[in-house]
Amino acid sequence: MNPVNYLYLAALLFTIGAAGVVIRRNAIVLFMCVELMLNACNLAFVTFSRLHGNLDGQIIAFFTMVVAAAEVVVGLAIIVSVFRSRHSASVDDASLMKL
Amino acid sequence: MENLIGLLVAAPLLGAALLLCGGRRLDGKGHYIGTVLAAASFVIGAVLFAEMLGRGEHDRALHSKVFSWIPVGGFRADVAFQLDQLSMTFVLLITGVGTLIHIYSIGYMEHDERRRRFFGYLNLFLAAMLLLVLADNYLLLYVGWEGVGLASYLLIGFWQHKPSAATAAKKAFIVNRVGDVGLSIAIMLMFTTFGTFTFAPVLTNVDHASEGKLTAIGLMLLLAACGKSAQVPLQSWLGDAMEGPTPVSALIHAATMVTAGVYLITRSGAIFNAAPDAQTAVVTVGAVTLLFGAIVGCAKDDIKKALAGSTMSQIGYMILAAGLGPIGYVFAIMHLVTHGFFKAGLFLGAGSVMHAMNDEVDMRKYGALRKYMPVTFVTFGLGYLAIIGFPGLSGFWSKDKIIEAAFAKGGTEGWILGGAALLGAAITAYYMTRVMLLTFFGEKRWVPDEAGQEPHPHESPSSMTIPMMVLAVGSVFAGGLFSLNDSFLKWLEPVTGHSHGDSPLSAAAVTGGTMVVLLIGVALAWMQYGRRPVPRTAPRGSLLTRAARRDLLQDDFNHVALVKPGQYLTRGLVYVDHKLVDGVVNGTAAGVGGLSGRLRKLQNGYARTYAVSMFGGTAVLIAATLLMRAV
Amino acid sequence: MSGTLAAAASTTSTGEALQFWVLGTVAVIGALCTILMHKAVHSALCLAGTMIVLAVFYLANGAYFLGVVQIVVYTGAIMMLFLFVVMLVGVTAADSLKETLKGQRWLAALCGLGFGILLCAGIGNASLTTWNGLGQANAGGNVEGLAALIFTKYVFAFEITGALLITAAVGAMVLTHRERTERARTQREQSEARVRTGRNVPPLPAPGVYARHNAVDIPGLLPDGTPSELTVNATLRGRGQIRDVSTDALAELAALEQRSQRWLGRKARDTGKKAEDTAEPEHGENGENGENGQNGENTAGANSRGAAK
Amino acid sequence: MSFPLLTATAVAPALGAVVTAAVPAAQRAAAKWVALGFSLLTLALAAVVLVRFDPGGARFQLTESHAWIKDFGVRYELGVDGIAVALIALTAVLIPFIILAGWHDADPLEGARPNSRWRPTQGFFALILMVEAMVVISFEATDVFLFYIFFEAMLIPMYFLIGGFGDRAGGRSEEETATQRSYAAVKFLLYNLAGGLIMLAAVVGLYAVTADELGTGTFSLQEIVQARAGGHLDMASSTERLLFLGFFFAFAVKAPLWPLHTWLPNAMGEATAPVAVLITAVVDKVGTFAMLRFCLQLFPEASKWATPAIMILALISIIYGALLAIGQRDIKRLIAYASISHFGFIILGIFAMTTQGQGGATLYMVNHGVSTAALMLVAGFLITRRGSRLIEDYGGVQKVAPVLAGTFLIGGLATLSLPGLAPFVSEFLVLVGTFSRYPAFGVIATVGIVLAALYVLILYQRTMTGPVKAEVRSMPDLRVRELVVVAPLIALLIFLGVYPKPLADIVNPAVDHTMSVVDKKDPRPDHPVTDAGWFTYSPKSDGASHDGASGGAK
Repeated sequence: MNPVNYLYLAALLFTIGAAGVVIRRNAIVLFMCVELMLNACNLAFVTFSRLHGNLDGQIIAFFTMVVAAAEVVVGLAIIVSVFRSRHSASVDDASLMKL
Repeated sequence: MENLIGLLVAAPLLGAALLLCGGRRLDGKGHYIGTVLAAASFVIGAVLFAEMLGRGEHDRALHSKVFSWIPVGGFRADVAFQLDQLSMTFVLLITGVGTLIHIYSIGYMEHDERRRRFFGYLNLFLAAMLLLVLADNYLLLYVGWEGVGLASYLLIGFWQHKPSAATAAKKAFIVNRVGDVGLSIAIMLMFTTFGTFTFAPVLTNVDHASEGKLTAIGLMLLLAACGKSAQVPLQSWLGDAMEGPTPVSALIHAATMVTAGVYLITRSGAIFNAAPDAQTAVVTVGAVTLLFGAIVGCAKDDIKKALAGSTMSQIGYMILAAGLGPIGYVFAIMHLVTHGFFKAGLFLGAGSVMHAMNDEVDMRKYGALRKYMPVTFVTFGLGYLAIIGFPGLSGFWSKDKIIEAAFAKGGTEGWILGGAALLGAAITAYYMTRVMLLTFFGEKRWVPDEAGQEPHPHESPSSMTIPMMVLAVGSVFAGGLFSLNDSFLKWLEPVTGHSHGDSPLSAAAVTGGTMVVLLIGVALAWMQYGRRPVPRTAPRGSLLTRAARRDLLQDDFNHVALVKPGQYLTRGLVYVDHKLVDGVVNGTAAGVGGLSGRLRKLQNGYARTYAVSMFGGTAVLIAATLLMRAV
Repeated sequence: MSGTLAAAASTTSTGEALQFWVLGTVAVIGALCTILMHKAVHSALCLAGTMIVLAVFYLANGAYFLGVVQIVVYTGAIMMLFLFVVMLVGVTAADSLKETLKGQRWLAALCGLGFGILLCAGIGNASLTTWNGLGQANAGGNVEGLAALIFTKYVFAFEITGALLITAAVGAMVLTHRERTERARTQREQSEARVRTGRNVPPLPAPGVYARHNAVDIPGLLPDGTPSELTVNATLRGRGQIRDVSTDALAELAALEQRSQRWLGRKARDTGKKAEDTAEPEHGENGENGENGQNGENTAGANSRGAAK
Repeated sequence: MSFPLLTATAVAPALGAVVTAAVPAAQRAAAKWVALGFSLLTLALAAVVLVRFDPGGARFQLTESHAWIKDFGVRYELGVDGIAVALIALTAVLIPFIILAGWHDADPLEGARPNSRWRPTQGFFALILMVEAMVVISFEATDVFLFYIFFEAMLIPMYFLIGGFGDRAGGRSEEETATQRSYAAVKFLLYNLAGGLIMLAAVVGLYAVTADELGTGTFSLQEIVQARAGGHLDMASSTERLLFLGFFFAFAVKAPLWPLHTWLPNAMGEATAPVAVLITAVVDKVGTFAMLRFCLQLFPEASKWATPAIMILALISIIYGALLAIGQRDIKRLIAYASISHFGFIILGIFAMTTQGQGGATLYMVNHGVSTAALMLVAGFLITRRGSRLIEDYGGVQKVAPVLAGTFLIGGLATLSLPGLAPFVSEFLVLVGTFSRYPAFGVIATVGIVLAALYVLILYQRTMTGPVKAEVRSMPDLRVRELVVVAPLIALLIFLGVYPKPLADIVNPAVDHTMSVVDKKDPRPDHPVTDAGWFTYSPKSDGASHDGASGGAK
């Protein structure tokens, strides 16, 4: 089997994650989907580092993880505070951006 | 000597500046300043005249270049004066009559609180008129040309509180402007033809130019002359111009300004000589106008309007003469001068009469004034005899010559023109007699004015009568003096040139004819107005009469043909500008606004919608990159 | 560690291939479940599964360190964080998959499809043929290699991520910290307040006790046999996870009778009717249960359906 | 490196703007005096420029040149030719009068509570000075990009002047006035921005072309002109035409050419009279000036190509503007349409491509500035007295305020270009210049003279003459301040009408140079009657007095 399949898998997961971001309303699930996308990217990175035979890809993936962790922490904190203030975790309820 | 020429213009100009900027502190003595400066100008003119007579008749022309005015590329306009016999004639006429009328106005305008301003305007007019006749190039002449137009505008509208006066002033200026277009186009044509528009080089090099060009120039000059000299078809303003104070009518609209057209044509004689078609046009205009004015003069009951009609007609004579070419130039100018005397006299007389009849102008409400104001009667009467061409008086000499010259044109054209001139003479006799009879003879037909006070006519103060006497003297003897062994002819010939046409009739025959028609005219008038009493209100009269009362429908024609369409055009354009030109812009703006209003709906505020658009956008980007790679 | 050798090769061993196809399927299913599950908890669990699979793939690709980190940090820490938040937030209307925005589904599907296809197309026409594996890169050990890179080439990025993490931690605290404005009410004050209001002056009643399982989610029965809502935790009430056992006894009795009837060989008809008659006055859901009984479902099924309500 | 005179001339008003704006809110009067002082300082500097400028000398004088944005070859290049000097002088002369005339325009309304932060008076005069600075520097700039920047930046202060300090004498309700005013301001801004953006595209295009042709892109006017003359830089005619159109569009909007004119009546109608003068007499001149300096010299071929169309548009402007002026009921809008007609004359003269035409057009810019200033400012005084802009609200003013009426009449006569007043000289030159190349156009344009007489005299008759209306009976005559504003302008009108030679001598060399760049010669008369070259003919006088101007036909 050609390792490129990992990339296809990554692409697939990424697409699924993106679709989830678009269709789910629960902010938490939405975040999970984002995590899914990030992981898909990580998989791609790792595969690339295998492709190129150096570890930079893995480093990038590593950084991605770190950033993802930070993002999750802050994001979840935001969700919690939003939930506190308006007792809802639905992203549609926060639709104040319309003119 | 040359420097004196500048002074000629400077003196009245200074007066105008002083009086108009001087403010109220000059109210007391303003009129004296004005009169003195006008007189000074006349004195200078006289001195120059004497000096000119001292020189041989072919080097009499003086030229003085004051400074270079507009030098741009090949376009050279100088402020330079040229004083030859022709200009000198005008200078003397203008300053002389002008001074007299200044004196007259001192009395006439005594009760007007804006007298200072009036004299300022008069001085301004003198300056402009002198500039007109002294200019050595057409552009400077143009300055004077419009300057007199401005002065006439200011003076016609002097009593601005009267809407009629303001309108008449505006009308005069606008109609003159139409003529000025002709003058300016003529100047442009000269510039493109000769590269200059200075009299000497242009007029001496006429033969280089093609006849077509010259005809065009001639016609344009004729248009200008029509505007300024109230010739058909631009004559409509003169009648209304009588709204101005009577001295103004006498000076500007009888003696001097309106004759500027004759000066222009005579001055440009060389061009017209080389352009026969233009000359034909000139004589046609002249002939038509002399009849037109005469007919109008017959119908008017307003004494000043009647005189205005006669002015029109007399200037028609001059234009006719000028159009005849070398045969007529001299006589045109000669008639111009004599006319200046007697017509100014007549107007001053009319003014004196109005002064006495507390500003009543309707002749039907005069009558039997001869014993109340003898001086006016005598002077007016002399002027009357002069204008109808009573043998021996000024008018006789000059008009008779013109009629002769008209016949001398030769051929059918000569007969037609001569006939017209003769007929004009007859009508002149008729309407002037009518004026005379209505005003001074018959029984009283006086009516109280609006204030309700009966008019009790009295002789005018001496400041008014003296000028009238002087002018009367002039109108009696000037013609004879000029004709005394053709002195005037000899005087002007070096400038205008002269040639005797071959007249089909002998001079005696013409004179006889003139006498006959003259008698007929007087007799007709006497039968109509002398024998039976004159009704206070004008009878309805024949169709022609009614038309003539309305200036032969000239104004109506203008109104229908020009004014109305113009108003509609402007209104339409205002609408178009607002709706169409502006509407396009505002429409675009509105369209953009609406579109953005619709696009705004996409901003529904749901994060997920934005996410979808981002998602799709990414897809599109990838597609684009792939396509780029593929291509 | 079967991936170790395979990581070097340009084409993988059949073992890895097998592993890929099996676990890849699992991962995709997990992902799909993540976005399709009703309950956030289930989504989180499915996601965790997918992540573990990915961890395995990392290992297979020779990223041992990342594999471990993936399991420890992601599956261990981050997903747990998610679960905590889910617990904290509890259930919301957001959980329903019913779409409210018009056309959102279709757009999403369209975009997703196009996106995926294009992505795959991109990968496809990217000529990825030569795979020089991580053989020498990992020669000194994967972790050492990473460490060398992190502390030399990417040291600044590394430091910055450190700063980022600290910022994030502080930010999280700031965001979630709630300033207590008034003093907390003591127990005495609370009891006094209860007395003042006069509603359930004594402490809240305890949940009902039932032999077979943890009784926290079973309302205690009032003397008239109706369950008391007060006895169950509000969160469970909100989630609708209250277990109603008030009818279980009758259901079992019916089942017992049926069996005895069958054993006695009588016709089940009338007794069944009788059972229904007996059940009639007692409770609304009785008849239903009776039918259940006829369908022969066991009590567990009934219980589970009760729970599902 | 001598004293940077041109920079100083531009910086002085800018500095003045800053200082004026910094005057504390309380000292309103002080701000006015400060502004006046700086405008006079600018006038002095402009006078120095005028003196230091040698008509016979180099094309561009007092030049300054510093690298500015090296990467794009943008240079800070200043230099003046005769045309620029004349227009700078005009600007410097007019601004003090504008400030004086607007002395009370920005005073707080009665009853308006004194607001400590918003300082309208300071802002008003600061903005005026800012406009002056930008106008001056755009007259001086010989670098296309530098010019463009200030050409556009001018809009900002103008926008606030129109929108913020409108005419209070609308004769309408307060809020309607406000809406009208903001409409006018936005219209002004949008029109000019649209033009400016298209020009920006053309500027960039010019840079690209020069970069291609010369290797290093440049914006310097002189470099480009020399390169074209030297044949190093030959644009494809299509490119040149596009660039030309881009430039010309912007200038045609600024100097309103039919059909891009509709912003002017709104702007002039709604702005206060001094600001209206600022618009039409100063700012719009930049447009016509730029046609002469940039359109013709950067793109001579394209200019010749576009000439017929532009001439026709100019003709339409002349007649159309005059006719609409006749149809107006609002004094200020009437003057605005008159200005449109006059700008038609200016553009006609520029593109007639004759010495008389272009010289006349340049003089026309100056004269029109002065004459419109005189007429508009007096009209402004009139309007502030009566509180209405509608013509029919007046009548018989001449009787109660003769001096006001007199000055108004003189301004009007200047507008209808009466001989003896400055505009006549320029208008006649334009007509002659046009006529000598395009007789038909010349004749049609001459009709404009009659129309001008119509609208001026109708205006005068309806407002000043006739029976005195009750509302104007108690109208005071011109005050000292107002006389100080009007009298010098009228004196200037008369002087330039009687003795325009000094101005013409400054302008002529520049015009000749432009003509040589465009490579056009005056058409020779059919039968020149000359002694030495038809263009130096002068009767009975040595040609020495004419050496100021070397004939375009040389």
